[in-house]
Amino acid sequence: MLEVRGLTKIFGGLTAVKDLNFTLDAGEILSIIGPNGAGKSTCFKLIASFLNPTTGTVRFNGKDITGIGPHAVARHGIVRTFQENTSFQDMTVREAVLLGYQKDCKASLAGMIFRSPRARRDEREAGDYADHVLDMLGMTGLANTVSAALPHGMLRNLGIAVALAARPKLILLDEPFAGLNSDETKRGVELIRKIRDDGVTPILVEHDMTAVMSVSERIVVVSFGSKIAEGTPAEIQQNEKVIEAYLGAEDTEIGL
Amino acid sequence: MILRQQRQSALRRALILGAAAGALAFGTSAYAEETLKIGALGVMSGPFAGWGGVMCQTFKSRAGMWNDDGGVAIGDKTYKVEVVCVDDKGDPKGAQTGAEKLVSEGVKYIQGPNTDSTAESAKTVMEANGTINMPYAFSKSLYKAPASQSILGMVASYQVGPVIYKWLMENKGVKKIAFVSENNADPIKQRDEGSAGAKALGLEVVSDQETYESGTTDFFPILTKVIGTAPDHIVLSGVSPSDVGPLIKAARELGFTGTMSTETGQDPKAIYEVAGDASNGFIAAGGASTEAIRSDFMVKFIERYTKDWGEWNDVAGLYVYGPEIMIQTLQSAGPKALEDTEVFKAALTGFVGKNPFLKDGGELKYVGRTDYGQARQVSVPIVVQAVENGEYKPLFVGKLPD
Amino acid sequence: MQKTISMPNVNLPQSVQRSSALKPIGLGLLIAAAYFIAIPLVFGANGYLLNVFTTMAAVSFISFGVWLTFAIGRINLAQAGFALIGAYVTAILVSRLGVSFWICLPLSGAVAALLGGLIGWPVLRLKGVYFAMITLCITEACRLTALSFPALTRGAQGIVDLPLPGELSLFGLTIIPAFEKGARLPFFYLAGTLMLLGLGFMWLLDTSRVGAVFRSLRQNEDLASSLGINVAKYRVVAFMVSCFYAGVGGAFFATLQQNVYPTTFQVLDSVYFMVYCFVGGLEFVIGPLVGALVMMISFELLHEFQRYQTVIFSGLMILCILLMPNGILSVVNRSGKPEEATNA
Amino acid sequence: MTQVMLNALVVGTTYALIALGITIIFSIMKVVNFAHGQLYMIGGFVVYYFNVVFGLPFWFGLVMSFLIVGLLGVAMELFLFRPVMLRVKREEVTMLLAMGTAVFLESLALLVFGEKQRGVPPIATGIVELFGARLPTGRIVVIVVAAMLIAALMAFIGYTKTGRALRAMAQDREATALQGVNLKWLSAMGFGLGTGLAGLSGGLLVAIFAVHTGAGTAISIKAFLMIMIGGAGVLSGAILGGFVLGFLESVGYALLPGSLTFLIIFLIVICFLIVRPNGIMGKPWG
Repeated sequence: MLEVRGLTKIFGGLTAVKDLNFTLDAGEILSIIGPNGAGKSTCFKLIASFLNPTTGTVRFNGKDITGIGPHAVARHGIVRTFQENTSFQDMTVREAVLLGYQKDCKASLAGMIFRSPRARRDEREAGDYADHVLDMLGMTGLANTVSAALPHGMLRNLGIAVALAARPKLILLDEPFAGLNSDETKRGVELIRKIRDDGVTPILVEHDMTAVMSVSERIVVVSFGSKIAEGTPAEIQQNEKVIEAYLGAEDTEIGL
Repeated sequence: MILRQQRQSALRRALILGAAAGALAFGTSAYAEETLKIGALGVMSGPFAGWGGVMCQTFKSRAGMWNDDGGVAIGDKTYKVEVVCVDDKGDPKGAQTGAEKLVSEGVKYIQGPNTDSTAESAKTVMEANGTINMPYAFSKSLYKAPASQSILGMVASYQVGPVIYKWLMENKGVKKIAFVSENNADPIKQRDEGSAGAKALGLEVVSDQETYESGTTDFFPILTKVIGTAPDHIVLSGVSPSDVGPLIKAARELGFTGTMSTETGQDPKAIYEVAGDASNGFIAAGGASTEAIRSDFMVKFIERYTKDWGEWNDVAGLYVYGPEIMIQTLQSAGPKALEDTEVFKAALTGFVGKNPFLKDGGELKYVGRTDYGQARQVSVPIVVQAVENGEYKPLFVGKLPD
Repeated sequence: MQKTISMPNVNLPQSVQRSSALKPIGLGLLIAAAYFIAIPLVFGANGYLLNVFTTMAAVSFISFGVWLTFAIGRINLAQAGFALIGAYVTAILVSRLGVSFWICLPLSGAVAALLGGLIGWPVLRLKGVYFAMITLCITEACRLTALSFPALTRGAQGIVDLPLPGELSLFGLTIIPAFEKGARLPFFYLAGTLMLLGLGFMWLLDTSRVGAVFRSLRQNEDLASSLGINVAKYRVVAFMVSCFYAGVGGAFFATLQQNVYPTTFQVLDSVYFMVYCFVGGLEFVIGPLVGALVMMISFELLHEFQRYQTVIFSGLMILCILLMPNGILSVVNRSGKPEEATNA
Repeated sequence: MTQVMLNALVVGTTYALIALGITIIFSIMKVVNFAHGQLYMIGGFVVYYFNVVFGLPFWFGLVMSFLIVGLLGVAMELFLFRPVMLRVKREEVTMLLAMGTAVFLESLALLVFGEKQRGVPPIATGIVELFGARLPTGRIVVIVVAAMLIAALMAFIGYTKTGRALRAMAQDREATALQGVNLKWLSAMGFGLGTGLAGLSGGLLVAIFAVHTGAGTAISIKAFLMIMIGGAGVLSGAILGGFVLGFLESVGYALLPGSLTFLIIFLIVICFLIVRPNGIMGKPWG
C-alpha cells in the first residue's frame, strides 16, 4: 500500500532522515519509534508532503506521491494528525468534522455558494458521515461544543475525528498518546484498532512504549534519521541495537 | 523678539483652547437678525491640515471684522456673516459629502476646497446646485466652460511661475533652472506647468523629474542629485508648507548658492525658524501683508487674525482676498444674488471693487479670460517677495492677465 | 513540560449557531426596506443625507471584501489600491473608448480580481503583520503607478469630467434610465443595490461550505491542507472576491465623483475599510455595514464641533474599542450573556 | 558618490533610531504601533517647546522628550492596550487601537501646536568637507548621538537585568512570569521604552530637520518598511532595516528619476518579502 524508498531529508547541514526504506500493507498497524530527534516526525511530514524530501520516493498504491503537496496527498487518501492539540478552535466539534469531508465534495465553488442540488447532497452525505465518525469516537454528545472548550484528551480525539472525516485510506497518527493518562491510553489503543477495523490503515509515531507494544503489529525503529530495526513488537524488544539506541538517548528522553 | 512672540503664542493657544471649549458648552449665541451663511470646505486634518485650516481661520477672522462693524450691507439689509467650516480630510469622498452638506444648509457661497481631486469632486455638487465656490486648486477644467460655478481665489502656479522666472532672468541672470516637487498629483502638475513655462521663456531646464515622497524628513538625497545638475535656480513646485524650510536648509548645506523660489504662498517666519539665515533671499508669491506694501486695513486684519488664532500666518494674507471679493461682489450684485447665483455670475464680468489690503489700493476684479475663457479668477496681485530674517521684502508686484 | 489547560465544565451551552442568531433573511429585508423606502421618504429632498448614505453604502460594499480577507485570517490593506485600479479602469474606458458605465462596473471588478489573483498568489503565503505590510505597500505602489504612467492614467492631471451613467437597456427596453446631473437618488439606489447584493453574496458565501473552508484557513492552514483542502487556491479565491468588491466600488466612486486622481484612494482609505470591519465586529457578515454606518454618521454629526471634530471622533473611536473590543455587534449578539474570555 | 554614501549613512542612522522603538513594542507586545510616527512628532514638539518657547537648553529638551513621550506610552499601555488585549478575540484589534490613537494624537497636536512647521536653532554650525562631500556639523553631532543611543540601548537590552527580562518576555511571556518577573510592570515599561525612543528620535532629529503635526503617518509607514525589511521584532533587524532603507532611498534617488524611486522600493520590498517572509534577520511569526 505505502512504499517508502530511500527517503532522505537534509536541513542545511543536518541530515534529519537518511535513506529510509519501509513498506506497509493495508490493514496493518505500523508504529515508527525512536529516541527524541530521531527524525520520526520529519518522516511523517515527508510522507504527508508537508516537506519535500531531498531524495527518495514515496509511493502509495503504486502511484508516486513524493512532494505533491499536503492537500494532494490527502486526496490520494493519506491524512495526518498533528502532535500538538491542533484544531479549528473557534468551530464546534461537528463543524470541524464536517470540514474533513471537504475533499469529497463534488459541487463546484459557485455551486457550494449558491446551494446547488449537488452541494446539498454533499452536505447531507457529509453530515451522515460526520455523525458516523463522532459516534465511533464516542463524541456525539460534544457535537455542538466549541473546540477551544474541549479538555485535552477530547481535543486529541477531535483531531483524529477530523482526520477520519476526510475518509483516508491511510492515517498518520503523530503521537496520539502523548499526555494521556493510562485510562485514556487504553481507550486510545482500542480506538486505533477500531479505526483499522473500519478499513483505515494507521501508522503511529509514538513515545509511549507500553501503548506501542500493545497496539502495533509491526514496528520500525529509527535513530539519527536511519532505520536501525524493523519487526514485530516481540522482536524489537529483543533487538540489541534498539536497546543501545534507547539507553544512549536516555538522558534526552528524560527531558521530554 | 521672535522668541517672546512664540512664547506668547503658545500660551495664547492654550487659552484659546480653554475658551473655545467654554464657548462650545454655551453654544453659539446668535442675534435674531439676518445672517449670511458662507462655507469654507477644505482639508483641516491630517498632513495637509495647514491648507484648509488657515483658509477657515482667515475667513472666520475676516467675518469677525465685518460683524464687529455691524455686519455687511447688501441691498437694504445688514447681514451678520456666519462661516461654516467643513473638513473634507483631503478626501474626494469627503469633499463631495461636505459640499452637499453646505448646500443642504442653504449655503450658496463657499471657499475651497484646496486640492485638485477634492475640488473636482466638489464641482459635481456645485455645478448641479448652482453654488459658487472658490477653490484654491489649479485644475483648469474647474474654471473653463462648461463649468461655471468655480472661481479661482488666488494666483495659479502657472501664472506666477513665468512672472518670477522672467524677473530672475532679467535681474539675476538665471539661465539654468531645476524643479523639485513632492510625488503627488497637485505638486507634480504644478511642476509640469512650471517647467513648460520656463522652457517657453527660453530657460534651460536642467532637472524636472526629481520628486520626493510625502513625509520625507531628510532632503539631502534628492537635492544632491538636483544640485548635481548645476542649476542657477531651483523651483520648489507646489511645496507643502511643512517641507519648504527643510528643503531650503538642505540645499544651502549642500553648497547650493543660486536662488530658490516657490509659486505658492508660504509663511516666512516658519521658514526662517527652520532654515535660519539660509532662507534669506528665498522667493515666494505672497499676500499683501509685507510691511512695505500693506495698508492699515491689512495691519488690522493681521492683528485680528493673531488675536483669534495665536499667531500670524502669511498665507492668510492670500486667502483673505477670496472672502473680500466675494462679499464685495454680493454687495454690488444686490440681494437677489443671495438666492440666485446666476445674478452673481452675471455681475462678475463688469465688477470692479477696491483692494483694501494694499497701501496703494487698486482694483479688485475678475479676470481669467486668457487662461479659462471666462472671468473666473480673482485679480489677486502677484506680490513676489523674498524672505529676509523671517520677514518678507517685496521684490515687485505683478498683474494677472485679463 | 506539558502545558495543560484546565477547563471547568465541558458541556458549556456554546452552540450559538452563526446563522440563527441574527435571522438573516428577515434582517436583509429590513435593511432593504429601511434603505430603499424609509430613508428616501424621510430625507428624500436632502442631497446631503442621501450623499452620506450613498457613500456609506458604497464604502461598506468595498469593506465587505476586507471582511472576507479577515475571514481567511489576513489583514488586508490593499483594498484602496484595488479600488483605485477599478476606478481607473472605468475612467479610462468611459472617457477614452466611450464604453457604457454598466459594462465598466462589473468589468472593473473583474480586472481588479484578475490582478488581485496574480498578485495574491505569491503574496498570500505571508501572514499577520507581514501580509498587512505588504498589502500596504501594494496600495502605495498603485498610487505611485497611477502617478508615474501618464500615458495611460494622465498621471497628476487626473481624469476629470467623466460622464454620468447612461441608459441601460435590454432589447430596446429601458431597465435603468440615464442619470441626470445633480440627481442624488439614482446613485443612492445604485449604491444600495450594490450594498445589498454584496451583503447577500457575502452571507451566502459565509454560511456555505466555502465559508467554513475560509474560516478553517484563518484558524489553521496546516490542518486544513492535511484534510485535502487546497489552501493556496481557496485563499486566492477569497482575495480575488475581495478585489472584485474593491474594483466595483472604485468604479462606482469614480463615476459618483466624475473624476479619478492618484489620490482618490489612498492608504488611509484602506485603513478605514479595515476599521469599519473591526468596529462592526469581525464575526458578523454585516459587521462592515454596521461599522461604516456608525462611524460615518457619527463623523457627520460631529461637524458641529468644527475644529474639534476629528479629536472627538477619534476619541470616541478609542472609547468604542475600549468598551466593545470585539465590535459593536458582539454586544448586541450576546445581550444577556456575560462575555466570556476565550482568549485569556 | 561620496555625498550619496554619506547621505545614506545619515538617513540610515536616523531611520535605525526610528525603527528601534517600534520593534521593541512589537517584540514584547506583538502590537504594531501605528501611533509611532505621531509619538515621534510629539517628541519633536517637546524639544521645540523646551528649547525655543521656554528657552531651555536643547539637551534638556531631549531628555524631556524621552521622559514625556515614554510616560505617554506607559499610560497608553496601562489604560488602552492592556484592558483591550485582555478581552479581544482577535489580536488584530490592537492594530486598530493603535490607529485610533494615532488619529487622536495627531488631531490633538494640531489643536495644541498649530499647523506650522517648527525647527530649533542649530545645535552646531559649520560644514565639514569630506572627499568633496559636504556634511554639516549639526548632522555629525546628531548621528554620533544617535549611534551612541543605539549602542546604549543594545547594551541595556543585552546586559542589564531589566533588559534580559524584556528579552525573555519577548520570547515567552508565560515562562518569564514563572521566573517571578512582574509582567505587568515589565510590559508597561517596555511599551514606555519603545514610545520613549520614538519621542527621543523625534526630539533629536528636530535639530537637523523640522517637525510639523502631520508628519506622523509617513514616519510610521517608513518605520514599518524598515522593520519588515530587517525582520519584525528583532532589534538588530530593525537597525539593519533602517540602514537598508536609508541606502535604498539615497542611492535610488541618485540613480533613478525621483518619481520612480519609491515605486521601485515598494516593489523590491514586496518581492523580497515574498521570498523571505521574515525579513533579513527575522524569526518566523504567524
